[in-house]
Amino acid sequence: MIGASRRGNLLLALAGLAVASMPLWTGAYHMQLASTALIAAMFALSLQLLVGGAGLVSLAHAGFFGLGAYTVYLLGPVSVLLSLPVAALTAAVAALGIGALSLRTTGFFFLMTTLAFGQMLFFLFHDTPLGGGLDGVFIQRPDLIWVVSKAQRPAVFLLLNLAVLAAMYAGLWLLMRTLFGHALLGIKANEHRMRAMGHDVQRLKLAAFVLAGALAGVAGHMAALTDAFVSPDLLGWHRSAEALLMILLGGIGALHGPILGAVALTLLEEFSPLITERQRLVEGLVILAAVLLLRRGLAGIAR
Amino acid sequence: MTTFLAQLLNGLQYGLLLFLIGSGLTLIFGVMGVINLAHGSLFMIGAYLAYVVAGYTGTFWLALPAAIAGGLLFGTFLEAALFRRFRDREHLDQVLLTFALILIFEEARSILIDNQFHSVAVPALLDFSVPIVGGFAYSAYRLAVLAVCLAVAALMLLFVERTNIGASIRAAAENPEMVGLLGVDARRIHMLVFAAGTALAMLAGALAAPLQSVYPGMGDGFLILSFIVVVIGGLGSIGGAFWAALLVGMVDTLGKAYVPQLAGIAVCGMMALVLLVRPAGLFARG
Amino acid sequence: MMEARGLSRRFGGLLAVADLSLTLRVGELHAVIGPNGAGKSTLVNLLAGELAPTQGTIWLDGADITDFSVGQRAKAGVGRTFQRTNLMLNMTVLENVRLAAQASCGGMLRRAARVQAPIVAAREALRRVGLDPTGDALARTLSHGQLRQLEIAMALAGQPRVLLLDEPLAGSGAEDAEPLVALMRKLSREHAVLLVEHDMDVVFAVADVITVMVDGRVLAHGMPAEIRASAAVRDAYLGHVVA
Amino acid sequence: MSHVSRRKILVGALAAGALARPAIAQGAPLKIGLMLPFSGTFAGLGENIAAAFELCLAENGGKFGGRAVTIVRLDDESDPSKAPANANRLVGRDNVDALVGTVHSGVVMALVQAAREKEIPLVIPNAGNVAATRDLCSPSVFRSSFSNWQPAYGMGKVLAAKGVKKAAWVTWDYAAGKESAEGFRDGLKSGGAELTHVLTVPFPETNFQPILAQIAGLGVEAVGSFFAGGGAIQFVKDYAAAGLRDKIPLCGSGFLTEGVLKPQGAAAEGIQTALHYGDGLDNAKNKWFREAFTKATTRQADVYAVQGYDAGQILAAGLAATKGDASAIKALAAGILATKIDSPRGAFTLSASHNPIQTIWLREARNGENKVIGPAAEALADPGTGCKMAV
Repeated sequence: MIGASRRGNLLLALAGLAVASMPLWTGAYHMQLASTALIAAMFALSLQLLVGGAGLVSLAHAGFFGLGAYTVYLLGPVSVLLSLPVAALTAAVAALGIGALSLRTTGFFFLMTTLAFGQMLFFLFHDTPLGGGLDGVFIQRPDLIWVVSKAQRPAVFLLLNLAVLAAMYAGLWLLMRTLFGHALLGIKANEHRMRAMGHDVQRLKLAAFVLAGALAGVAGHMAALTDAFVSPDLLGWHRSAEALLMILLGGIGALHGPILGAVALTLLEEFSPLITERQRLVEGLVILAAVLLLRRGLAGIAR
Repeated sequence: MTTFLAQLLNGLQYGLLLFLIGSGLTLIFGVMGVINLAHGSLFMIGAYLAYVVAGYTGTFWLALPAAIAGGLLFGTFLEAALFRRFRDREHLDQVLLTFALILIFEEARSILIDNQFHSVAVPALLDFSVPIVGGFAYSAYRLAVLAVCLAVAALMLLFVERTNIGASIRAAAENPEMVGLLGVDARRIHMLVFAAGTALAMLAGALAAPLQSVYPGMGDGFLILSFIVVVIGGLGSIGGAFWAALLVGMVDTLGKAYVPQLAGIAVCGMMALVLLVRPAGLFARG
Repeated sequence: MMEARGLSRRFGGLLAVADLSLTLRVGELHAVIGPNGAGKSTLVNLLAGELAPTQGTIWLDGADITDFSVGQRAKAGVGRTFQRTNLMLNMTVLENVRLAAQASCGGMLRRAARVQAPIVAAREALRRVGLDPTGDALARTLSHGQLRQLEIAMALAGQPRVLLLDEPLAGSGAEDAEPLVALMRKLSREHAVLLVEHDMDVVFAVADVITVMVDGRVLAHGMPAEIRASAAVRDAYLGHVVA
Repeated sequence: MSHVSRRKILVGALAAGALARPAIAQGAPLKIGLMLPFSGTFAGLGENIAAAFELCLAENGGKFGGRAVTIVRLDDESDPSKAPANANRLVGRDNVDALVGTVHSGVVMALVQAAREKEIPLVIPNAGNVAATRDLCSPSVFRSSFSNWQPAYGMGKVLAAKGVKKAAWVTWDYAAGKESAEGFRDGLKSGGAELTHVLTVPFPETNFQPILAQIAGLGVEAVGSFFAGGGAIQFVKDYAAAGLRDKIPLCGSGFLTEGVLKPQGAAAEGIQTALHYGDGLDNAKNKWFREAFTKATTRQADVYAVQGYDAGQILAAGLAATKGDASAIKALAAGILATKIDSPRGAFTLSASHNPIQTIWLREARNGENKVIGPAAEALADPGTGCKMAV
């Protein structure tokens, strides 16, 4: 998996600037829509560390996203400086437990076990009173560092989400250039050989799994903050599959692929109702097209 | 105590239904190496087929052969048109392609039938109850489902253990590369396994239709449970799937009866435990 | 020095390796030959740790490593090549070897381009096997012979004392074989080398010691000349090939 | 009345983009957003509510408070996770002046949230979660239906009056089920009886066997339940098949037998339920309404249609008081509270917490109809606990 080229990074930065300037030229609704896309991008990007980075296809990822989101609800209104690290940590701890168990398996078994574990987290919030019930709950937004008025809120959250996404992308871009990042790519290319050469494949994969889980927790935290609403559906495996779709749509081989994929899918969900009410059909056909035709994703077209 | 006995019977009946779904899934995984997330949707399609056939002909009895025949046909079609091509794809592609199938099946159901809950009447012949323990009665149809599931399970085990084709399927499930070596036509085996797996899932759906009504997304819960059955039973093992299905059915039923809020978690937790002790599955050979 | 005593491995009803003992010494190239299905590959996998022995013990420099995993053995100084090319084909040649050299690195969060040790080791390994030390080419663009050299370079990059070469010439033509033979001679001076090979000309040209396996057992063991002279070996195996 | 298709509205909204601002000018039409399920399990309910609401609007000549009304429909798919975004579409993008919605009790919270934040009026035409007219009550939120507490309270009261001492409640494990359990408990308590067990099934599971096996051994004299739609069909049938029907009478909130009697068949015969509406309720308004609804839609009116129609009446009353200004919340609320709503269920007023004070009828399933036997609880108001407006 490679990050965007110098020119690609420049284009990404320009796109970021355009999003950052949205408060100057657009209304609350479109800023909220942009926030939705940015959060989807964070979520897909965190999963890309596993899929594009280590070749691990996990269906438990939405569970970590939802854990991060529910952390905001469970903590109550505390400072974002507290809720953000706690959300990341909660998701990381869950990922450590689930990863340690499911990484004992490979291939299909890994898929199936992550699916079951993800659903276990889903049931935790769907069936027990822990998370306020299956219909979801509205939450009091934690304080930011300063008091935000209702009118400022969409713009402030837009910029906040943009900053978090940018930090996440930059962090992963650097990470994939470290010895750790290279080792992950080696595992993706040939796990057996990496093990034979003396790499501690299990620990490397677990580290990636935990880090990806923590980042998904951060994305979930931002979602809860932005929407002021959490529901068990956030943890369902369909959400994991959607993130996988964003990755595939954007390009498996590129670090910035999930960002493109998330934006594309968010726009599709917003505008496809203009053409047809049959949302699932649209999404299904987009997946078929993406898998069968668009092998290198949107990032591949751009290159 | 009598209540507990009744719960064991419930668990047995639920587990046997799970076996019909899980056994097809485990064979498809084992033999073809394809992950099929749409397997739960096949269960739903079977249930809706039963609803349509029973409604159209006025007799539920036609729904069962229709589900089996429809399942064989539909399975053959899916294998030839799609799954054959999915085999050499990466997991990510398989996950997404079968996820797309779920969406498309659901939308097709919405277009062809509707989005409503429908109840399917129990066939008149079996529309009575048999008292069993402690003032608790069991509907005759439910007992009949139990018997049918047991019969199917026995037939499957006989087929897989005693016939030549069964032997090749077992060999293929244990070692997919063996099929070519044995001189068996791998494509025929794949088609057979996929068609049979589809037919089993759709038969399960048809049998379940009078028991739990038909409704959108009714296969979702079964998908997760049958995945757990495959993991616990060991990939590609029919016998393993049988015991695992009974275990899962039992735990799920007792969970729902005594700790309803933790039933879903309990089943997943049991799988975690199995993975901890025997990563290849509790009932896997060797 | 690597030593195996009483090594057995059973697959179901089949005894693939039966009560086998051998010793690999630095400076000595130990070849294992035998007909197909004799258990040679199983032996390599037992020594490398891919398979656990049903019975027997393996020592490396006096330490019992029988329970070591593949990775632990690699770190302890056991390098191996694979019969079928087993590389990261979409990466560059240097990247392949560097990843091999990196296995023993700590400080995983350092920028890969700034950590010199594995790069230096990788270039050195490439030079030793006779490949271009810049290693810029993608692995998948190499010729078959170059891929075999790359296999060996990756095994070397881990700084092993024991080198297990599993049919390093598999699929090579005569023109590929010659540099590899020279390379093996060179390697055996600094490492304890185990060579599994079908090409008898090569084996007799490079081996210091030869073990002949048939049906998982040692049929004969000795210097090349002794093996060549052994009537038992000739009857059981060499006869078909040489004649 | 102008009925614009959703698609056209969407296109319009997109073209106007963020530049559109609410048109408060008196001449401009009033935009009312109908966020209801038009697909999914509850689609039929959403259609009936919308049709009855439009019937009410047509009855008023397409105008509320003297202003022409434009309706914007939005399908909420009964999906709570999409609810905040969907509510935002109506409020933020389409800039509606008032909201009507919805069926699902999880989805409605997003509307309550939006109505509270943006201070625009919301009428809830079905969802009965108590919070909307208790802790989260708001000057701008009204309900034309019921609180989950109300029908179950009526049922409990009736049982206690009959001499039942111990009863159990069976429900899906979600807010509506648990809230109705509380109503049942309070109703039983009002007559000195006790709710001894609450059994839950994960939503939307329809494998009721584990629960049914429990019931036989509980030692209760009656079982009340809250299920709706397909779950209700299956539960009533399974209850009979398990041999429990003749041993422990089954009763419940009216939804247990509402609109599902035909598929339930003989299994439902004799089941008593309590609801704020019933078939054959004998009053002139009901008679007129049922005819008018059937004429407009070719469908039979049901409790959902009544709730949709009354949602229209409530909005009409409020907007009449403000001459069509939906943003004058205080005057609007005062106008609504002062009006007696002439509903097909019987006239009712809204309580201080904006929930109907209404008669809960006891009905019995007989020959495919929920025959009204008589009032279970008259002029019953939700306690409104925690609502600051109620003090």
